[in-house]
Amino acid sequence: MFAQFLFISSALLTLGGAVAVLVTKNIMHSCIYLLASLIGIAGLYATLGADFVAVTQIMVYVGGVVILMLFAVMLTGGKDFVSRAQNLLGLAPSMGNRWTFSVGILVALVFLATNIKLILNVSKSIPAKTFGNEFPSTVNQIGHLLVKEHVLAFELSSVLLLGALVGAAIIARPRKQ
Amino acid sequence: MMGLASYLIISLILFVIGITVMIARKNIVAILLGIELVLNAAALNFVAYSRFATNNLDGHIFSLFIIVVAAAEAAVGLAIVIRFFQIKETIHVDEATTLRN
Amino acid sequence: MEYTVGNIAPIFLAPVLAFIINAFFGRKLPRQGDWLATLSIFVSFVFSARIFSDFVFGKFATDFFIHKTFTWFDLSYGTYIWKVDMGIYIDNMSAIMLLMVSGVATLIHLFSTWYMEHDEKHGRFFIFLPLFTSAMLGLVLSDNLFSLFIFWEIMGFCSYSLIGIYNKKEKAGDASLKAFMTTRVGDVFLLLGIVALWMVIGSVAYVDIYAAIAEGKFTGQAVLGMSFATFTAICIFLGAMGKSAQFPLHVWLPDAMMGPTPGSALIHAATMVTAGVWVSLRMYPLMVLGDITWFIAVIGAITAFGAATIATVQTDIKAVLAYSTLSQLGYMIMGVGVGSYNAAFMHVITHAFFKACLFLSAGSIIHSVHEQEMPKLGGLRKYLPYTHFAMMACTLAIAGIPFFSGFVSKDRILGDALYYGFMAGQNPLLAIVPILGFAGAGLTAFYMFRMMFLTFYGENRTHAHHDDHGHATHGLAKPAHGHDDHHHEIHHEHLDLRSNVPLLILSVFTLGFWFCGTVTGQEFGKVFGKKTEWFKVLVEAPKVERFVNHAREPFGGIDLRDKTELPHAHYHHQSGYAGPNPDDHKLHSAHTIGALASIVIAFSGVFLAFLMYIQHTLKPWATKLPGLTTLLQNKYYFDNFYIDIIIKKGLLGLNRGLAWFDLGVYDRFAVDGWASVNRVLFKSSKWFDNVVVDAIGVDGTGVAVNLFNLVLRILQSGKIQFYFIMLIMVLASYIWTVNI
Amino acid sequence: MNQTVVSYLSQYEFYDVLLAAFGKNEGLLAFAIYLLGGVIIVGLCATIGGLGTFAERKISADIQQRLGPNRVGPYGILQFLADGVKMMTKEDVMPFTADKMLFYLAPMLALVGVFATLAVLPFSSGLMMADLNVGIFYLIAISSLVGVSVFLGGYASNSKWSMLGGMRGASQIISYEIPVTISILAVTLLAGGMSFGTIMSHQRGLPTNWFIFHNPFAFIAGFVYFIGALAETNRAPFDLPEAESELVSGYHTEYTGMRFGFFALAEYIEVFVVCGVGAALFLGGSNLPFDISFDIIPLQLLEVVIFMSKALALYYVVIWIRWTFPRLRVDQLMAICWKYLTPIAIFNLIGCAVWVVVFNGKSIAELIFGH
Repeated sequence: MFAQFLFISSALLTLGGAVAVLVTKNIMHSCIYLLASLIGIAGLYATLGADFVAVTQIMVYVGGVVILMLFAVMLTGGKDFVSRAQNLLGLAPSMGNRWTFSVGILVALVFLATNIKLILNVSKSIPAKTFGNEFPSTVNQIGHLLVKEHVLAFELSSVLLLGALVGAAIIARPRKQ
Repeated sequence: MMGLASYLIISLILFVIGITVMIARKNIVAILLGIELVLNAAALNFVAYSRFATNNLDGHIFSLFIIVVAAAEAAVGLAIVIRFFQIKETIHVDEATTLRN
Repeated sequence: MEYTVGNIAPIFLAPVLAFIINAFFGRKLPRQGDWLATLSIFVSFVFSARIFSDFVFGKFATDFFIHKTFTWFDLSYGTYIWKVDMGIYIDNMSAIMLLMVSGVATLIHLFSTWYMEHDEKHGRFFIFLPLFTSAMLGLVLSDNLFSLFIFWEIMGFCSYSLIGIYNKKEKAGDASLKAFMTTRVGDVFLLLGIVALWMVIGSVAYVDIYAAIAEGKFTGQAVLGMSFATFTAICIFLGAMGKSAQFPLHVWLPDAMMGPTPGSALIHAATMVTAGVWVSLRMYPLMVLGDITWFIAVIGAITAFGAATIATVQTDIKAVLAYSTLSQLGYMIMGVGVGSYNAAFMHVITHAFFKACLFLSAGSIIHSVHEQEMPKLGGLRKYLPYTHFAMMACTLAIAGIPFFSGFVSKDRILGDALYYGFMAGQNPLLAIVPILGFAGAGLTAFYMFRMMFLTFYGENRTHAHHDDHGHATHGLAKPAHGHDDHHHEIHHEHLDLRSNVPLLILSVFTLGFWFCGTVTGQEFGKVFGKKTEWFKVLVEAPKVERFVNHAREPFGGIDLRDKTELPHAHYHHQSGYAGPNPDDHKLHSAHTIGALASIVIAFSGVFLAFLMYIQHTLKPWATKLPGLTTLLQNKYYFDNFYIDIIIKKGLLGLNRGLAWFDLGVYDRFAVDGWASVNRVLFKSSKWFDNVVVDAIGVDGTGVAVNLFNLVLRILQSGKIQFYFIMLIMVLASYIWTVNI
Repeated sequence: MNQTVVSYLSQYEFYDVLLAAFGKNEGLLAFAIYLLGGVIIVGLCATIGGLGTFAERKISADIQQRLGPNRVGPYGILQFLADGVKMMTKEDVMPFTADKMLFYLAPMLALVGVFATLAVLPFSSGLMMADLNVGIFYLIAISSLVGVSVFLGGYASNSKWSMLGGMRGASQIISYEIPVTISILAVTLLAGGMSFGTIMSHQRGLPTNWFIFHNPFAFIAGFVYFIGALAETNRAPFDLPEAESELVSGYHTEYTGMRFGFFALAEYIEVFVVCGVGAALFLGGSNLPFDISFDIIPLQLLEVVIFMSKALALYYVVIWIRWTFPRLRVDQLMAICWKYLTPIAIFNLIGCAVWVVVFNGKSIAELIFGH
């Protein structure tokens, strides 16, 4: 009962946050709704028994990415920019208008349709397993996997992070004229 | 109720919403928000498959790497956004068409 | 220790490095880099000394040699072989020559740092001096005629630059051009000879040429009615004539004194002119095979005598030295011709020392007195004691006074010439060779002592002339004080170590026993024993047979030959006259007679000069024979002949004919006719261009591109969201079409 | 499986009685126990936070040779209650141009972030709400909500002071998370696990078994953690986000009434939490200095007292530091974090790893006394 409660509340938080990200007109609010959605996903991880992944999700996204997003919004002013560039559908405000939403939803529906076809096949082919209450600790196993089987990816990701660190610092540095 | 299909559907809806955000918004930061949604949908799929389809934790590893890549992507992407804003004084995506400066 | 690139190449590369640094950064260096040039030559000297000590002091057998090669470029494919090797070839002769060149050049550089110190061309002079030296060292190190030719040409260029270094003076420019063009005549023949050798042998390395001679590859091939060996030998010898200034290509050398005196010293003593003798010695087996030794001997004898006669009437101190160089080079070439291989090479070495010393002394005089006309000098013995000492030692050496080096080497040549002319059973007409040789030796003694007496003895005449004699050899500005102070100026010799030490060091090597170990240089009067006859033991004509199966080794390889094996015993005469037979008893008597005769002749020459210029009991013969004097002062009218007859009448007329052909025939018919043909072609092609290419091709393409552009402009909008929509659509359609 | 308060209580007989009272519905009973525990802990901690303000004022008065609050109650001990009542009764003012939603949300997020950390705080070996596998990691992660709330509070007020304070706070909290996390990783390495239970069980016994005395690197790591924790909770000398001499009151300049109270409360509770974590990680936590073979509820209460005393001692140090050291500049703050604390923390982590490998995980005391 507790697990189901957690699952339903997390799913609602996730999807509700995502929909709010989609529909709200304020970029700042969008970021906060994204935060809600990401915490919901962490909850979903928890229902899947992925405790380490769930906490990492909170750690990285809440502690890092979302604050970074908020910073970016604030450093760019958060205004509603209107492009002067040529556009087939007229001037588009930065948070979108009827036309952009129509195109987006149309494309999304096409993709949704194709993927539903996929999911139907998948859920038929994979037998439903019983959902036990057993949640073995994943920390040790993930630790072993990271330094044994996936050590190359682990090292590569550290190189990637270093590159992103240096690259971001270099790109965002104000250049002398 | 809490089977594989429900997770897949949640992730699919999240993915589709992410795509819609990426297409409908013209604000680059908002597009980055959509990208985060899409990446999280994919990571959720990995963990769900790892729970329901296999006995090992490789899916967890994959979603961890997705989180790492998403963090790196957010850092570099937002650095680019800020630099772009310094030059063009806008973050409208339609202005970013020249591939230079 | 094995010989590798690392301990041979610095001999050549150190001066090259100095040249490069001085050429690009010389102006920024302190003292414009002269210390760098001197140091680099000294480095060469140190490395050369090591090689010399290994070769001479018995580490190797007397016929051992180092030969290392690398492939310079390789254009061969299949069976067609076209490969050029470069390499290093060092034998006893090279080792001695390297030490001489680098040692003398070091001293000349040292002297130059003093001599050129306040000169405006100081920096430029020290750019070319190390390059000149390095080219000579490279030439000596070369293992083939091709790289020899490269260094040969570098030396030609450097001599051009050094002679004409005072480029503001017209005479200097003319002299440099003359030197360059005259040696060029010889160089053409040398290149011709090299190419001819290449055609026959397929290689120009010395060892391959020797092997080809031994294998008889030259037999039966004829060019222009003479055998192939004769043809190539003559070509190479003509090149040597140009470089070593032999009659009739000698005209450039006397004018080469227009450069700074140390540069003249380097050209005359150590480097350039000895290159011709060097290549003659290296190609000696070919000369013998081609049977042109008589020609060489005659050319050398004529040069030796003719130059000596001209030198007797010259008044410029440097001109006397220049003609004496010509004369001595004639002796060397004569030595090659009469088969006196060893003595000819010894004369190269001894001459290098005393001639360098003479030129440096002359430079010292000129730098101190600012005067080089001998009638305006005199009595300098008091003022320049060190210079007087050095110059007197060298004069004794060049005059062939016993116990001095010139006596040793020259009298061996003369003895061999005597044998060659009268006793070897040659053509009787060749008796002219020893006659001219001995006459030239007497004249040498005469004119050298004339120079000494006029310069250092008698009363001082320098302050008697207040006319503007200028600073003929100096590019430097006049000193701050006037001409009246000249006799004050020479009261004190410059006690600069850099000017006097090289002179004194060089004058030490004018003693004969350094080279022969005997007092007289002949078989009698031997005091130091056989062992010190190192020169005679080490230097001998190449024995071609031992090169037949010689396997060359690459750089970095280790020489596996037995270095202490005894030399091959015998040397077969090919044909022609290949030197005196050492067992011939006539040879000994010839040498004895020659030595005694030359002593008598030399002393009589000295005595004549003494009577004429010290005692004044004899009037200088110049006043008695005005016609002969005029002839000699005009240098036998050679310059006039070349300029008036050959260049003005022959070459200019030919040029006029060629110009007429160019304008009248080639220009009118070929160029203009082709142009009118082109006009017709142009008109038709214009029509084609306008109608077909432009209208249909270019404009049509433009229209087509415009059409495509309309489509592409929509697709390539640069809007990333549009691309993303396309991506999603393609992905969706892919998923939809693939049945999972 | 992890230990929770429910699984701890289930070993006693009265649990069955309670189970019967809830109609054999284990889930409902667990929910009730969690609810009760939560209410107790939140209430306790809120009280501690309130007492924190009182302690702060008293100790500062002591340091500055003043009397401090002394009117309400004995020694003025009820001053915090009076302050609370005052705050609750004040008018809730919101700036006209503020972002309404975010303005309301920010103090809530702060409280949520802080209270969520209490779930894993190990008050005793049995009476902790949940002993997660990833306990300490969870604590670090969830407390970063406070950073978001600081930032949002600064942004939503639409005031330049608040904005500057919020940006300073967010960057400071993000930056100092790194040395704190790495120094905690060193402890994790020594303990071999991230749950508080594992960590505490390794420090059982005399103070020589505490991790801060385990090896020199852990000793340094303890100090790095403490400095970083000070900065993460915006305490002096790192209180730049609310620097009253520069920014009036930083990110909560525009907040009044109970919303300001929420921020203040969250801050004081967070200070208590980081002190508690420091006590648990480095100072042996709630372990008794002697081994006991039996387990009874009063003993657990003794453990709670030990834990509290350690945490509150650290709390005293925090307040002491606040009234001793002057405030840093922004560049000094970042320089300390990135140039000193982070390299030192990484060095400590490597040092601990090498220590574990070389000495087989033994502490200095074990090496000397040879257990």
